[in-house]
Amino acid sequence: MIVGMQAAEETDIPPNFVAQYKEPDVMRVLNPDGSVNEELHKWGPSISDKEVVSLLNHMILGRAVDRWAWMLHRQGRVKGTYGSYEGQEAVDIGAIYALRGEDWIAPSYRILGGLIMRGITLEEVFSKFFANSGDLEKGRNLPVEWGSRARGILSIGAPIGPHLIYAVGFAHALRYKKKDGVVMAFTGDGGTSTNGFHSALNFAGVFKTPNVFVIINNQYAISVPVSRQTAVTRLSIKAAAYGLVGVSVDGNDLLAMYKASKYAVERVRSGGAPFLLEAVTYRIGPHTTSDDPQTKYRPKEEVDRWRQLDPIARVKAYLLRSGAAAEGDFKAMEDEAEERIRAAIKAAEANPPPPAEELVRDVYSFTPWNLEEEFREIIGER
Amino acid sequence: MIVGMQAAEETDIPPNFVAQYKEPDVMRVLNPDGSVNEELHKWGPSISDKEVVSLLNHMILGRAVDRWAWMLHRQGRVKGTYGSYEGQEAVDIGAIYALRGEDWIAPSYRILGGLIMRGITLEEVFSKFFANSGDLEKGRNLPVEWGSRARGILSIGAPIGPHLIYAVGFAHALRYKKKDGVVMAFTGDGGTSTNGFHSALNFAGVFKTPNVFVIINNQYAISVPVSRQTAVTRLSIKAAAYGLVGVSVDGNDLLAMYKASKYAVERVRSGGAPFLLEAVTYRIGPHTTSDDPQTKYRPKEEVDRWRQLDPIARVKAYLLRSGAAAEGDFKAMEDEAEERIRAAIKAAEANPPPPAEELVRDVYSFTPWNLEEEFREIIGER
Amino acid sequence: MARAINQALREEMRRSEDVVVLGEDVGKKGGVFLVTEGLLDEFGPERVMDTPLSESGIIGFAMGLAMAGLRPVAEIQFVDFIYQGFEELINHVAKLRYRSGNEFASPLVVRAPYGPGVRVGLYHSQSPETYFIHTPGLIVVTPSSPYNAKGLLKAAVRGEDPVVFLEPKRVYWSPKEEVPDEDYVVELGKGRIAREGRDVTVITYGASVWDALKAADEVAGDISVEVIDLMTLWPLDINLVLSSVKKTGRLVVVHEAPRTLGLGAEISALVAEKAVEYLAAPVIRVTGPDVPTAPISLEDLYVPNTARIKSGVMRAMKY
Amino acid sequence: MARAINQALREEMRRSEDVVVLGEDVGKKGGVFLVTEGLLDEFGPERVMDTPLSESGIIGFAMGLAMAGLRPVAEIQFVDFIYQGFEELINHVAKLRYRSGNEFASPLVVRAPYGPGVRVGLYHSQSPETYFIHTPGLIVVTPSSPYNAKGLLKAAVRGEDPVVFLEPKRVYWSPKEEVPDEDYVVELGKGRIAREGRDVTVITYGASVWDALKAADEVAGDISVEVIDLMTLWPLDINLVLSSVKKTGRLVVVHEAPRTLGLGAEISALVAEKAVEYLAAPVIRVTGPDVPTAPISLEDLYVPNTARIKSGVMRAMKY
Ligand SMILES: Cc1ncc(C[n+]2csc(CCOP(=O)(O)OP(=O)(O)O)c2C)c(N)n1
Ligand SMILES: Cc1ncc(C[n+]2csc(CCOP(=O)(O)OP(=O)(O)O)c2C)c(N)n1
Ligand SMILES: [Mg+2]
Ligand SMILES: [Mg+2]
Repeated sequence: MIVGMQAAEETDIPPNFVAQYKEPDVMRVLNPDGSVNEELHKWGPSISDKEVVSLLNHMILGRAVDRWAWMLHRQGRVKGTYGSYEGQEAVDIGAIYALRGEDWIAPSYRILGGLIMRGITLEEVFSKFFANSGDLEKGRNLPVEWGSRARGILSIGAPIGPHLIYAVGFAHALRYKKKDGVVMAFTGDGGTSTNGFHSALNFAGVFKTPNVFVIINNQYAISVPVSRQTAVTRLSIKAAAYGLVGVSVDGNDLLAMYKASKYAVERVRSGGAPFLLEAVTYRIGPHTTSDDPQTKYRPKEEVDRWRQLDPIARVKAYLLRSGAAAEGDFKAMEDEAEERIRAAIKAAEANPPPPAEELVRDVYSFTPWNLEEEFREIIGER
Repeated sequence: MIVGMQAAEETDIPPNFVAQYKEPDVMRVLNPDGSVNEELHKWGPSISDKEVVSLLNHMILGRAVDRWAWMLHRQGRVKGTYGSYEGQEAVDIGAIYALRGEDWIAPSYRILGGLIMRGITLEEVFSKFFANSGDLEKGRNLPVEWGSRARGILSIGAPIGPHLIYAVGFAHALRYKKKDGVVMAFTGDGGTSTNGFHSALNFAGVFKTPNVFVIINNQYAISVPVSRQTAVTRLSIKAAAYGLVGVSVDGNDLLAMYKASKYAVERVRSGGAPFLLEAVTYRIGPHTTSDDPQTKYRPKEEVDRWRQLDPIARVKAYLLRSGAAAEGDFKAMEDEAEERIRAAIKAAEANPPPPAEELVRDVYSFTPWNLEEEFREIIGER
Repeated sequence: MARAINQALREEMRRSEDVVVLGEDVGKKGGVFLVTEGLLDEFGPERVMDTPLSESGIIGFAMGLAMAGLRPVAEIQFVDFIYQGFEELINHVAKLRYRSGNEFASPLVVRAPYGPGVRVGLYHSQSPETYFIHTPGLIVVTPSSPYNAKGLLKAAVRGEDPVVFLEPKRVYWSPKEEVPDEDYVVELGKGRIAREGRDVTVITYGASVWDALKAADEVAGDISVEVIDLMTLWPLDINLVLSSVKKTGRLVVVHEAPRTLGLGAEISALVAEKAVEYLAAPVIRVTGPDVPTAPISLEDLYVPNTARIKSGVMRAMKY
Repeated sequence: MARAINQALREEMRRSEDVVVLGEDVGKKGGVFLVTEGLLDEFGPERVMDTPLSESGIIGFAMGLAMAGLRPVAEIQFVDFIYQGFEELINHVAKLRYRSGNEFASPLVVRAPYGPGVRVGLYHSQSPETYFIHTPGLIVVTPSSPYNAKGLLKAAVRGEDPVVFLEPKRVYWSPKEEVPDEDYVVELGKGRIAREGRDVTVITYGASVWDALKAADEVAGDISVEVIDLMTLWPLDINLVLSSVKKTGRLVVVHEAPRTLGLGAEISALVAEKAVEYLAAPVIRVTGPDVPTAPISLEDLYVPNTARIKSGVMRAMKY
């Protein structure tokens, strides 16, 4: 047996004939108390304190929007189901900050803060929540599914998995057109079981597409723990099946998320094998606004334990240590977020619902006779 | 970097955070000249020369049936498409010999010799080729798709992949019912790209089902080389994504195939993690009777090179060396195979076509009114 | 209805150890609509299996269980996700008995909530029954009420053929209805007259049954509407359909699925073939439009509501 | 027809670098039916891509290419395998424009051989057009002859919407037909009158067009049959259908797909809705039976042949 290696289990088969694999450790740069691992801090892409402050701002905004979403939903003002975000802010904000303007995102439904950082306006956010005409996507889809050509965000639907494979095709087309972009695609731990995951990683490996896959391993797919999702523990090991580079990162650590993502994105851009990043984190809130008391399927102590690892608190501690920010700055950020959100809600609420004709538009690039006819019947013109 | 390890590529990331994997060597016990690797020969399950003689007999029979299938097809007597088998005999015969009576096979369409060894009669084989009533499956399916409850063979259709996942469900049900059986499921190198492969291996890992998966890596999926199928070389490494045990074996080596399979089957039976065996072999003939000159997509020299590694010649050389058989014995086996085949063809040809009613039977456990009606219209009774 | 289905599962699981339940979140969570609530506690994790997030896996795995003699009831969390298991369902579950010459069969039940009406958009509101009805080998069932939901599901679990059991999520929690505690089945392949009438027949199923009944009520002073609740969409209860149409001479078919090749098309064609001489008016279809399902923003326009059903009935009468 | 399709691909690839071809064995082998033969040599591996064995991957990857502005033509080796890519096709390719409020679209072509007639059993003979016709957002095309195959495919490649292009493998190599070398398109959404007639209309598409023409020939002494070749199955050329039916007053629909919710059902329903007063007889359907596709052993009984079409015509006439 090669030192340090493991397979699923020890066997008596001479080890050189056995597929050997070793799940990696989880990279952490920023400790919960705000101190850093000096050696890792030096490794790889660096990030200034000023940048960290600005990212913290986005994390705070993301969390505030999440809180508002829940409030508005409780008041019955949000249409559809909203998926919670609290506790995962470092993942998408760290990862998406690693992208350049020409890069693209294939989102999952739980990366709201990162998408706002990428340019989705707060008015758009709340217009989508209200499913009105202020939503780019005309209020047709769930309030957590985003797509925006101008911001480099590929549209997704609710089914988990398939966006990964079209993210690979899209990345391939960028190469084909001699463009420089990289496509970063997000999915959850549950997403790794889907057909889309398999074909995406396989095609990415074969065509060596400029893709970085980020698995947000938040320990659960609704109520199903990751131990029921797969027999492996570190999801980055799945890279082994496809010839990709797999790395596991503490998803509650903004610095590690940024550094590993930046490294991956630039390496992939310059022709390296596609990357599979696992971000190890935790969903603090319920799955969505339709989830029931989560304690049905996970112990309260577990949630509390993870709260200690809060990504925002960690960044604050870091900035306080370095002196780059003070408590007052955080308070100002929070107040500003609040203010912006209130203004955006007001603006969004003023948008009218989409016109009735939108029921039958955009099915094709034209409106076929049957839809014209059905529309007339529906609005009672016949 | 841990010694001997590799990922897709070297990176500058501290290696303990990178998923490490190493593709295995290919296990070979029996060399092309009939000599054995002494150390490996001693390893694991043993097999007597007498057993080897009997397996050779099956290999010879399988190859002869294959030759006849081609001849009959050229004469227009085989209905549908037939897939060639030559050169792969050691894979399925070695693997299936490792099974017990209570075990099950989820076949691929290229393991004919093994299925005959398992009990499919020659008359059934040719009846299926002729799509007549002598075929258990009533001549409905392609002549290479088998299923037989009595012989422990799960029915397959032509689409590649999905049989793997129902093989996992079936295996799970055996455990649930406290039965002892193991389910051995075959697929090709092409099959590893399918959705069925992914969900099967994932479910098998999670539910720890009694499954042995055998990938018959014969280098091509029709014309697509394995290098276009996946970015990895040794397909057994895909075990890493699912927590299975992966082993690669020389598929033209009957002894290695048997030993590794037997080891896997018994280990899985006694509660070990599911096994993924890669059998490295080569399809000597065209993909199927509808394939065109294969030299369109692969060099003739490549075929010739693999012919040198012929699995039957290798077993013969082994037996000659050990003195367990002589050239005359081989001749007798070949003659007997010929004779049995001729007799079977004759018997099979005497079977009538299935009655017309079979067009609409077995869609459900009963025949619904619409099928009764449609059948009457078709045979002109209305 | 959710509770009635829960009761059916519980009773069938008590009745036979071969009945097992599997799907995403069916265990501790009891399903996102709580249909499997409490089953894990009573029957344990061997019989109530949370699975990985893979519809392909769920249906394929269930098929293997069924081939080995178990009676799996697989839940697809929303029917909108079932396409990921279409290969398994359409090419294998449905075709197994035929292709294997009856050597094997896969009697399993795939349950899934379906349909619009709770404002959750394109991927939680679909009505894909056509895909299943057009697939020989599948039985397609959709209950309309707690009572028939329980009886139909029990019949489905005990049958010899694969059943796609579509649960209209719009009526999961109301209307409520008394459901007997005892064991009973509602025979597959048979519809029911939900309301007797003389002038015009409305054929429908699932949640729309309630809308049709309401429409019938509202026009009752002028028109006597017969409402048929198909319950089993395929094989269709052709005798019931024809006898009602022969009586009334007018037919309106109502469904939430898109119009083009929705079940209404088949019923219209069959009635024309078999009873054209009884028809006083062409068959009218009141259905969802041919769009990729109800958008959140305009869902109310999507669902064929009472007003549209009434207007369909008027058109049939006025012809 | 295979050669005409090859020519269409070649011309479109010459016309624009955005057009790329992908699928299993489309490269060196030129496809199992040789439809992509020679394209690799002319356009290179960047534009003619052999893929891994994954329909899910092929369609999903092609969708990504299309979203980025390319015009991919994806081959599914046999349409029978397309269910493995149904999630991508039905839930994403078809719904992308709608769900994204027109931010994105996926104008791609999925080509696939379909239909029975070459005795290759349950998984190489299917006619699944209903699944696509019932899916809003998809255009469904099936050529009947080399000439229209070329023109339709070129129109499909240039269009703004996803097209499922079903190629009737039974007529890949014959009948032959002169195909002009120059550039021309056959407009999508329009059918053609394949043979003019007065007494009865036969509507069909794909390989069955030839059987219908033969049937029309054989009864020509007694009955004047109009044969309509739809070419685009959806959106249906409703005007052509109605004008022919209004002329003849009798309609037979022929297709190889199973009867239940085959396109015949929709046409029957539409004609009843829009032209019932012109009908002298109910619409007759001559179709494949509701079985999981033509079994090898009894394929001849499956395919709606000339005799059955004639008998359908007779029934329409005698009514
Ligand atoms: C194909 C598919 N199946 C089922 C669902 C229902 N569903 C929505 S979210 C979810 C769990 C997803 O878990 P994971 O991928 O870990 O992401 P997370 O919600 O934890 O962020 C499920 C099962 C879905 N959206 N798509
Ligand atoms: C899902 C699916 N897609 C495509 C095909 C057509 N097809 C038949 S065999 C084959 C190649 C299979 O390659 P592999 O799995 O390596 O098995 P081999 O033929 O080499 O034994 C293909 C593409 C199929 N049968 N099923
Ligand atoms: Mg998760
Ligand atoms: Mg192969």
